[in-house]
Amino acid sequence: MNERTTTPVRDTSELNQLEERVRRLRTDFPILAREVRPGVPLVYLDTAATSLKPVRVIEALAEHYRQRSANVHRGIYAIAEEATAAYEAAREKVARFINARTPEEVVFTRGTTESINLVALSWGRANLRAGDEVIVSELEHHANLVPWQQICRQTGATLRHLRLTEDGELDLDHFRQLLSERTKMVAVSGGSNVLGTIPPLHEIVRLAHEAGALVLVDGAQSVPHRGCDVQALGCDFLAFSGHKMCGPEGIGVLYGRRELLEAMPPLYTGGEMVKKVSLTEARWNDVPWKFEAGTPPVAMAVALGTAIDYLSEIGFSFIEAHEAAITRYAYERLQEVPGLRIWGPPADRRGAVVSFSIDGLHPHDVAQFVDRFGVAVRAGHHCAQPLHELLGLRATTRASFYFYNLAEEVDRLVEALQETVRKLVRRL
Amino acid sequence: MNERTTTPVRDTSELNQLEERVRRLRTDFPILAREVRPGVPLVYLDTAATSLKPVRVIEALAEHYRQRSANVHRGIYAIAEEATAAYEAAREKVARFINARTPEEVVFTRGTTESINLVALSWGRANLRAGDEVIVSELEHHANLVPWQQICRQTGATLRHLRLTEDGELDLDHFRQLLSERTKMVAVSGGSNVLGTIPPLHEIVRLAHEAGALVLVDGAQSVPHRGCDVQALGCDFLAFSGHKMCGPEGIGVLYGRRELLEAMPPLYTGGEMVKKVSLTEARWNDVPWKFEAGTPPVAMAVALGTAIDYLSEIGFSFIEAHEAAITRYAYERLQEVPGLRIWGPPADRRGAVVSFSIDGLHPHDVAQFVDRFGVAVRAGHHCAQPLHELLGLRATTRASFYFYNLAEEVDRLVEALQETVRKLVRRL
Amino acid sequence: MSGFDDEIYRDELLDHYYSSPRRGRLEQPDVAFEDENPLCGDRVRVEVKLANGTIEDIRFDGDGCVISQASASLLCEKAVGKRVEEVNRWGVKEVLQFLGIQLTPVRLRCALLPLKVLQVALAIPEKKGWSSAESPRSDSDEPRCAH
Amino acid sequence: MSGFDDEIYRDELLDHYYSSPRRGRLEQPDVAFEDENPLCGDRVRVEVKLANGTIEDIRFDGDGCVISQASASLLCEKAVGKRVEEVNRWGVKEVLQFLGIQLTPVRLRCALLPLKVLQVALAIPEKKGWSSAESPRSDSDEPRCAH
Ligand SMILES: Cc1ncc(COP(=O)(O)O)c(C=O)c1O
Ligand SMILES: Cc1ncc(COP(=O)(O)O)c(C=O)c1O
Repeated sequence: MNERTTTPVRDTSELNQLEERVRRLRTDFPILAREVRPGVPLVYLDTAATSLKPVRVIEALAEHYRQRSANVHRGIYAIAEEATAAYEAAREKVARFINARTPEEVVFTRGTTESINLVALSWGRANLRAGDEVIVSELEHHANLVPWQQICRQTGATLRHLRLTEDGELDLDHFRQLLSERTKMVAVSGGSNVLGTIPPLHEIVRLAHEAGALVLVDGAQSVPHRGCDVQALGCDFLAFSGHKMCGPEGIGVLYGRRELLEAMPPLYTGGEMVKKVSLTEARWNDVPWKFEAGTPPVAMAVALGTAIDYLSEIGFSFIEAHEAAITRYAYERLQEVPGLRIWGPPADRRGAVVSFSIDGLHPHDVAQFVDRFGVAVRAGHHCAQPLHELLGLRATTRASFYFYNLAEEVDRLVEALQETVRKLVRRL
Repeated sequence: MNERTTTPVRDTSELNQLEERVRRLRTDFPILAREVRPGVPLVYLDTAATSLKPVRVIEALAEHYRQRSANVHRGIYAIAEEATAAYEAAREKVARFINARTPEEVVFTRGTTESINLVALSWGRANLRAGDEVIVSELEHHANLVPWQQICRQTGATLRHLRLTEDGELDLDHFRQLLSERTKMVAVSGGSNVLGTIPPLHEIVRLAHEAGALVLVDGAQSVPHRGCDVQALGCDFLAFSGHKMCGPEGIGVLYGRRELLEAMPPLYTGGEMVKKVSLTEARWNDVPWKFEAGTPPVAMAVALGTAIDYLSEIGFSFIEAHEAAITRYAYERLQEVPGLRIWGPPADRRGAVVSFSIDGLHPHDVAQFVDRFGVAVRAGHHCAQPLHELLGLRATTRASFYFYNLAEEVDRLVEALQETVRKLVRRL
Repeated sequence: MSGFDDEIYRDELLDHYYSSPRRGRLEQPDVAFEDENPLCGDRVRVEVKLANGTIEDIRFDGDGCVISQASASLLCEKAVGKRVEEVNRWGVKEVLQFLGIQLTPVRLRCALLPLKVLQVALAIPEKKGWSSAESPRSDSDEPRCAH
Repeated sequence: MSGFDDEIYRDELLDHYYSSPRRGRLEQPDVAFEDENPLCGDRVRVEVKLANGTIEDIRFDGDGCVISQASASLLCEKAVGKRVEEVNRWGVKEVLQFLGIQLTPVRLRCALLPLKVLQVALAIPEKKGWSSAESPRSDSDEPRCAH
């Protein structure tokens, strides 16, 4: 795969313009006032792992427990009614946010991983047979790979791997070759958490549907940055996590087309997901509750709703413009670091993620050394080992951005990396 | 099953003594300062559904996101190390709280329901065969019944039902008859969420182990009120939820003996739970992480740790003494309500739960009517339909208590019920 | 005491609950249906006699809370003499209007059960009263997870 | 810059990382083992020559971060000439002492890998160098989920 080494002319005027708003938005995040160690402010460049939380979301969580801590669905007294209404209002908010046809198409889960597992284990076990094929791309996060390996193994279906181009993009020619009437499911990421690749989802959905296959989009890295209109896209399933989009942990979403959800057996069983239970059998509740056994994370769903309001107020047009600008800036400035190579597509065709390696340095040492400067980047395979094998690497260092990052934070990263190279690399 | 109608002499001096402390503890709960409607304070008698949250727990949640919102396990920078340390420290706290041998025996889940499903689906699928038997009692919550129905159906094993005595207690003679070398699992509640029954767990574990069966304890209603020493009890699995013990939703625990957890295949797969992944296969991580695919609910685990600290400071000896006293008081006073029948064991052999029916009234109407007085009780089958069928009822009204309830709240309930009867019951 | 739901238990609704003129069975109903609200056990059965697309006679039976039973009684009162198409258009608005009260979502389920039962009854072929146990369901593909 | 982990990358450890006298292979090791830290890809192989329960010679090989490789190098230096029972008793305390630094839990895993590898090597029968791929594992009962 190509690493990038060209250094185009840098134009930061657009970024400067956007940063006025970024500075205002930063005051919403209590953690940004924090020093990592005395005198060292936090430079948070790890949004791809989890985003920071604005005070509104933190307060929504706390206020829920201060005001209407009650279990949902069955309570007739006032605060239980309020909790139920708040929980279902959060579901409606999510439905509007992704433009689902009805709130019933929105299942609350713990996160992307649970959402994908639910589809693999429930839809997969009911629908996959020997001879069937599931296609995943080579850049998938383990969450969108291992569940498919497992269900293919259990059902006798075959897992096919969609190749990447030299630029780290999905090879659509190969995709056309892979697709056949045997293809039952195409599970693909809306954005790579390593390379920043943004797959052409519309084209993928079109081709897959032509072949009669369903499409699951792993939206963990795309929904927080560009949203998703499930009707316009036409995908069959969409999975994403609250914690990567200003929401809390413990809450995520599985969107599924209603007919598909209705035909799927539940995985977890117990309270709330049943209509009627006798000692020997049970009848399931309607979707989406059929998939929500037990006490759901009510406060977390409510706080996710608040996060969606917050993102909607900022607007994806601003978020996308700013991310494009800061990613381009980072992409260019990082090349000033001796021996640094960036992996993946060029700056103008990637999300707000830049993974790189530095000659002679292990990513662990890089991450640990720049932490001295308060710079938080991630080192490892980012739960995408097969992709790293493909790159011929065990690990990379990753910087990722959101609407709260400033160009001067990129500058701090670059300075910290230069210092790392000066101190640690011994030219032999 | 017997309803109780005797009215012994009432002695509230012990309760009065304890209430001084209860009044101090009540100031820890912001929601208790709330009025349900103008002029109507909240009388919260629905802890069995979910407990109220003390300010310390709410703050722990909020403070986590203000100070160390970061993903766990892989981060090398400061706040990620802090988040990882806090998450694993919460696990250690849970392990000490239930006296597990090591923190590795503590798996974090979403709650009791997920914990039990994990055992049924993972242990069950790997270990149950046609001819094997699983025993559950007739009073189980759907969470400890339906998963066993499902896995028995899938594996061909047989589900046996342990009968109740007239008093709503487990019939140990019947248990001895049911147990045989075919019995592989006994899944039993540590406390009934309807009848208040407290099964003799030590005896059950002893008998089950003699027969060579494992024991899973559904601790949703027992751990919050009496704790659990898993080594002293000797149970093989224990499941409980954070939200019923002053913690937030979205977090629960599966304790399992290490050898058992190690031999169990994971259910959800994806990030964090693997050691090594290639395009075609994966190797699992060690326990407990093998069962924790994806980003875990870090803040919720931390807040559960805070809840455990809070409960430990109060002390179970106080909690048990107070609950016994207020339950006895409620049990006696409720009998002043015309036509009211309490279901389950006598007052001195039950947990802090009192379910009742009132002649001529539907529980829904009861709950809705007493809500006018700010009294929050639950109406329905409380996710125990088979038990209600046994009682010959579709639903009951339930009042449940915790260390923050006062005798005067019981008085308010009784007055509200008397008013309900006056207004709604028409003697024909 | 707040005024929030004072009216819910006003005398008129209690009259319908305790002694509805519409409670009972028909000799030879053209269509009938019965269902329950599994969350609380409210149960309602509706029997209808039809004549030229009009509801000629109607009765309900069942048990449950005041809301569900009073709603069933009022629904029968309003439905008699109406055309089937009209009744099929009724929804939340009409039910709340009949009851004359506001309801929170949980109790709304109780109030809506009778209308749901009636509309299913009107949709099924005449002279073939289904109970919910026999009606086709799509909510489970586990063959043994029947009603 | 804080003093929190200043020493981690001090010259002595970088010396061990870049040019350890113990890096390499033995001609005919009595025992050998290799494993990796899957979370980060640190990989360490240790080869040992034994004589009467004493570590006569020892070498390591592998790649990874400064901590894992320096830890391997220092471990080899300290282990040579020691009795097997003694080395088997070493734990976190000793490793941190050899390194002369404090570590947070995530980096501790890197530091402990070499000791873990050495202790497994010492536990396996002589002359039968297992790689981790061949070693018996209990962490999966999915037959195809091999290394
Ligand atoms: C006895 C019992 N078991 C299991 C559960 C399920 O707990 P959760 O909803 O937190 O999963 C409950 C709570 O409703 C319960 O009372
Ligand atoms: C592309 C992608 N998919 C899936 C996931 C898993 O998300 P979660 O850990 O919230 O379940 C992540 C995040 O780590 C991701 O980046």
